Amino acid sequence: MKQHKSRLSRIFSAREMPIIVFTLLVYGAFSVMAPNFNTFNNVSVIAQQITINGIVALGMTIVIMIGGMDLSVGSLLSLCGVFAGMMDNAGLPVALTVLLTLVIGTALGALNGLLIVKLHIPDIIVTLATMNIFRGVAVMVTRSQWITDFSDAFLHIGSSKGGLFSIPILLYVAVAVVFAVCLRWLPFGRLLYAVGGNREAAVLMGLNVPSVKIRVYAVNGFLLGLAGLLFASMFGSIQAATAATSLQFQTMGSALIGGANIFGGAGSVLGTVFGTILLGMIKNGLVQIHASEYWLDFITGAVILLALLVNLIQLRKKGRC
Amino acid sequence: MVQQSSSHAKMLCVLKSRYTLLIGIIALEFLLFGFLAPYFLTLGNILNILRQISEIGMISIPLTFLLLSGHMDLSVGSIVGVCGITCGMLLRAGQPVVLAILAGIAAGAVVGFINGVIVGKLKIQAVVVTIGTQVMFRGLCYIMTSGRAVSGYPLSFYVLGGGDILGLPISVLVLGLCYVGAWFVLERTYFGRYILAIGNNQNTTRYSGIRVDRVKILLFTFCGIMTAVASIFLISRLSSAEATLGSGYELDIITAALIGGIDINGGSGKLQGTFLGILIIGILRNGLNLMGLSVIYQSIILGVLLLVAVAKRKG
Amino acid sequence: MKKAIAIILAAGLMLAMAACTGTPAPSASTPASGSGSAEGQATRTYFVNPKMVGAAYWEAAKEGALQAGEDLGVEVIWNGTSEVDVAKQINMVTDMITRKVDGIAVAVNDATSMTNVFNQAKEAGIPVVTFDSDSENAERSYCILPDTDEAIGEAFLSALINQMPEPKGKVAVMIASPSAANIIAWRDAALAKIEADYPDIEIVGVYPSNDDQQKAYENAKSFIQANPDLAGILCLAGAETPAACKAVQEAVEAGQLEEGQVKIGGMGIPSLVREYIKDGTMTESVMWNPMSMGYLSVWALDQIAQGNEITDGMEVPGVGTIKVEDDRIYCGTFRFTAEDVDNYQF
Amino acid sequence: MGETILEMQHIAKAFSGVYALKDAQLTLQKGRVMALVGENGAGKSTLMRILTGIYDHDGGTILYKGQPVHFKNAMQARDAGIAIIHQEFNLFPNLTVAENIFLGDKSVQSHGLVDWQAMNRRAQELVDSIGGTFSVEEKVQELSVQNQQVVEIVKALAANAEVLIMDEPTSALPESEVQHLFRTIRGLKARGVAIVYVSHRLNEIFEICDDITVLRDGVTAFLSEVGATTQQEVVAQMIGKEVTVLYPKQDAEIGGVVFEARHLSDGDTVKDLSFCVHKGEILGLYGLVGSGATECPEALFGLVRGAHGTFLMDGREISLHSPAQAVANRIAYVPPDRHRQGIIRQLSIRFNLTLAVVRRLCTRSVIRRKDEQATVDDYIRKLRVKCAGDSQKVTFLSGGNQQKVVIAKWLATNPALLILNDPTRGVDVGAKAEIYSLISELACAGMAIVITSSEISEILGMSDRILVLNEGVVSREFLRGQADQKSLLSAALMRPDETQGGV
Repeated sequence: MKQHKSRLSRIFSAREMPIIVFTLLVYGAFSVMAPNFNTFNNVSVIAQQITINGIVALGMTIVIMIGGMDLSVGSLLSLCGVFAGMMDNAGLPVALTVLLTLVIGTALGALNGLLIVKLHIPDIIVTLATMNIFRGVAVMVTRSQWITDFSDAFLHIGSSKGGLFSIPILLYVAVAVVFAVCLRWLPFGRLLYAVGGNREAAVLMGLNVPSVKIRVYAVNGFLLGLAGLLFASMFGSIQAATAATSLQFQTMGSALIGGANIFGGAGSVLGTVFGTILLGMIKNGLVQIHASEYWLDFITGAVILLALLVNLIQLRKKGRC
Repeated sequence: MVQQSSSHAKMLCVLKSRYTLLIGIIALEFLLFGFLAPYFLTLGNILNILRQISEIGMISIPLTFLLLSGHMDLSVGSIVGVCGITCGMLLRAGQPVVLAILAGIAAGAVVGFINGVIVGKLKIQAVVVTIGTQVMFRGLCYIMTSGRAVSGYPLSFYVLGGGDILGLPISVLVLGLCYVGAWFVLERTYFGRYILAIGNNQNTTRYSGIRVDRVKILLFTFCGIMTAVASIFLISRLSSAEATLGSGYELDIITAALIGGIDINGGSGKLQGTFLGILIIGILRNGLNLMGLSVIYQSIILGVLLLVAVAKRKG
Repeated sequence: MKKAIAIILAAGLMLAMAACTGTPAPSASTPASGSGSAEGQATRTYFVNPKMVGAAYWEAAKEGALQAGEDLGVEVIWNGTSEVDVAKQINMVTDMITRKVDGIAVAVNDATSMTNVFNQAKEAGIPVVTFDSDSENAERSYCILPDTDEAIGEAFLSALINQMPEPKGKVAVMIASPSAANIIAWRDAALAKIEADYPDIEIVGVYPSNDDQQKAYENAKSFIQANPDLAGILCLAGAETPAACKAVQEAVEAGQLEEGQVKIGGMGIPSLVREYIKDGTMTESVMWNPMSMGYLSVWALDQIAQGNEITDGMEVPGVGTIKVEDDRIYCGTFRFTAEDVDNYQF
Repeated sequence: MGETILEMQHIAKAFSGVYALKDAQLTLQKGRVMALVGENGAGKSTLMRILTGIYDHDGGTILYKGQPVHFKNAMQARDAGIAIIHQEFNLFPNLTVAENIFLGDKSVQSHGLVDWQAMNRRAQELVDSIGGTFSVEEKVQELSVQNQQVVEIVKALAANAEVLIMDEPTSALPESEVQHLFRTIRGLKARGVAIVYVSHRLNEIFEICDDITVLRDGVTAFLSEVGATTQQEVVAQMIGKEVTVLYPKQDAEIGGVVFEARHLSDGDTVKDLSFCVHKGEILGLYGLVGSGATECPEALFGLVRGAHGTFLMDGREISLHSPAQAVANRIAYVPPDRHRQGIIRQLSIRFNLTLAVVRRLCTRSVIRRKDEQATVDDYIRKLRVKCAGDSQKVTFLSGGNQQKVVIAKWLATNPALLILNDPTRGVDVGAKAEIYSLISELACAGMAIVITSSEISEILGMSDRILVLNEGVVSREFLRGQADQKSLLSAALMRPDETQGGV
């Protein structure tokens, strides 16, 4: 009996609770204000819109969880998307294109991790540098051209449906579920919490923290490869210089709104998913209620701050008496 | 004998110092561009470089303070926009130049204060807060301008961005004064002590009877004010203010500070390091522009440079 | 280990710089004396500065400019900022004034910001032309534009109206940056025209993408959701049209829109809209040739340098007949459909 | 019993040419507790780090279960059955108790996934078996310090540790919990675990340990059974000379009331506390955990949000809502956690020493460097801070000298009331004595002093008057000489209403 009660109360005091409630409230508000907002079609549109940010935000969550930060996500996504597009243009079979893109993403992600670990430079500095480098390389290899004219098979990845939902949505859900399971039940997943929670203790325990870090950045790179593929395939074209330029702040926003701690040790798939949904929903909802184009950024920023405050209130309640 | 060895040690120290490395990089840039870029080594061009870095240089001062205290402000680019637009709109409306400038600075103080209160009083990490306010303040820029550039200022206003005193651009002189002043604050006043103390150990600082939250609010407000000053020089130089004014400045400045050896976790680093960092980036951009090299290479070189500068320091 | 990596990085830096200097990629290969134009006798050097580099539109303009350089036997330096940034653009132009090039062509990001810089250029005796978008009350010799802002805005609108069965219903307007002066001018012209001539058209909103491809697509998806009875989308920037087409296609596939219900008209960069214009998502689009503009900028600078007058109706090799009004040179817009879209290589 | 499980012989270790250990010996036997004592810098922690594989040793041999061993990292040592509980706990605050115990343990995984049910069940069994009363599904950050220590011990048990090293295990524990810990240690002894007990606290050592090893300057200086030696002898062996007076308390002239607190409450532990401190008086606050003895100084110094009460300084009413206000009202506070609250270790002695007073050394915000230098020189000399110069970083000082810097920082503000919260934690014996005599001198000079300590003898030895707290109120008051350990402890254990007739 006591067990049951505590489990129930644990659900209500979960770190994700405020953001979930907040998201639902915003959803309700938009439903009232815009007649076409609360429809199955619109929900699937929102879902489609958030897939790329959502996938990247999950990678960002584990990076933040181990106390890191990745400013290079947008550049790496652009680079992977460009590579994918160019390989497709070169006539490679789609399966090979996908495979190679994922490999490239993973390798470049690991490179981030390697530079951080081997040169002992803080994450934010390394990724600030690679942000510039990856973007420059992407623009350079494309000679500033749009990459377009993809094969049908390649375009199918982003547009065809499996059941009710499109492939990108299903991929996003799959990645989220895999992440949730890994973080909860995989020993490696628990290590991430440990490394982020108390790095010194992790070192003293004999954990190979550098290798954990490299692997996390590699996984992050893998997801960026996937997101890059989806980007090129969904939009049918990709331009190296402008693709996903503000992605790092958007995805960090999602993760932080979802309860991740910038110093590491906390964060959850559920929270991040809801953080992403909230941001995606606001974008969609503001268009639906015909908000002035000049108010979009302001309202988005205000909502991010508000969501952070909501999280804070809950933390305070827990922290002090 | 003893003296000799100590002078030896001193020399070793100088050689190992990161500032030697930074000055070395600058010397290398001069050498390289002196040969490769036409007109690089002319007085006009050197002044040109200084003028170009002056606004970013002004913002780099409070940002260095913030970094030293273990904080960060990712919203400075947006604050440049808000202040520049405020000032520009008043100028366009025919208000006196002095009033417009003061209003711009006041706007900077207010938005900086908002950042400071959220960070200091509500105790949310500065990075997180300023990611949010970055988007919000930029939104404010769009609301204020409705997307149209704000221009048409009185002629006297252009003196700020374009005028000279004794052959030196006014903005460069102001930048120099600001740096000297800021160095003095950091090295010689109690406020400088507080900044370092907070950056190294916030808890102990609080336990020493120092109002940490007040210092933070002051720092962010100061950041807003200096950013506003920079934005005024900027709109005077650009003769207009538009909604995207200053976007991306934050990462440029942080890159410069990191190249200059400021510890991203706070507590250690010197103001002169940031200045050298700003100079390195400014010279690089100018030199590559003069050579007519595509900016694509600029970002790659900048990235590699950042890694080299920071890696060398640790190694 | 650390040192080794640092050294490798440093070497990489040097290599990168050396590589860049070895192949001055963006500048055209020039006859005779190499890169240095400092000595009096060398060829003339012109600096052409787009709003930004990296976009297909500007790449096409670059090709035109470099072609002109080759045809006229002058050196052309093409360089721009990697994102739209007024301050950096000004820095770049100022740097080139320092370098004392023989002429400067600028696609101005902010209509007013160039005033001081152009004055500086004048003092230094360097002629300036603008292209693509003009600078207000500034010391420039000529401005090369596709057409007047009014004419362009109305041409875009007519591409949409032509496709619509009758000029009525809901129309959404998509723009790139809400702070780009020429786009705003086109928008105003198009909206004014609608108000005057097409009272049955209802504008549901103006959606800026801030030059973000992803955001353009998301916006289109969202306003289609909000307006199931949408009749048309007016796209006033190059990247908006394919985003709108993509969103409409998907909505049709999902059964939310009738096939052919939503017409898409406006600016279309042929290479980006080729597939949509061929599969019938849209039937016509309006564009001008950025190559011509690039070409004309260099050509105009060279005419000024040689002291030649530029007059209305002049024939420019590779571009055709040009229209000149006061100090504005118009290269003209064109309309294209599925038949002739393959003729355009940009 | 008595079977030798581990022998360290002639261990030597040098850091960049400087010997930390020259010839250290340590012999552990199953089911016995070995005390390892020595002044700071004597090499205790280096020896323990070698034993647990964190450092490599330059010379000597380690025999474990009769076999020579050479651990390359902490993981190897732990797998072999040697566990250590650091002074600063190595727990993951964001994980549950069960996870902390079994992190990375393959025995609670099935098919490569964590089996939460099995893990929680086994963890709860282990916690229950040594008398823990908390749920293993709680996050460690929500546990009290003593329960966190229990988690550390359970961690060692779960790893089947046969050798358990406890580094200053009581430094974070209040006196009552110490007995609890000792019960746990006795339980471990009965299981045949060999324990190394590293501590400065001789009372505890003489209570719980069987044998004692004294390290001095990297050499094992003294080996004995505890029963065969005395505290005096051990202290003498540690510092190499006889110490006669450990608590050099002089009688100071006690004057009028300097500070008075009425109805102090922090909204939590401290309920309703009223007391006053006189000029030249050292007032000891003593109480078990949760009694408010350590919380009371924090509330006085404005560190606790929601604390309230009436405070009078020299008869004038003052408010104390923040440390800044407290400092402005001439109150100084030496906190218990030196590293996190007392010093800024990356910065110089000068910086630290003038941090609280620097604003007063300014003319129009600019520091008067001559005055600053004079202040720094003055206090370094007065407090006999051993350092290479005032620009030396504090991190390079010994614990005792670091603490002197903290005290100097406060003396520089010329306080009327000095609050010392556990001022000698982690300070070696020699420096302790110096700090005690300093406190005594300050009282003689007329300063009002409040002292709390987790060491009962410190309170007894230093105080002119002792207030014993229980459940947030004063349960009894003793004058100097009236109390001994037993009466103090029993007063601390007794409920306030039972002692109403007291004093």
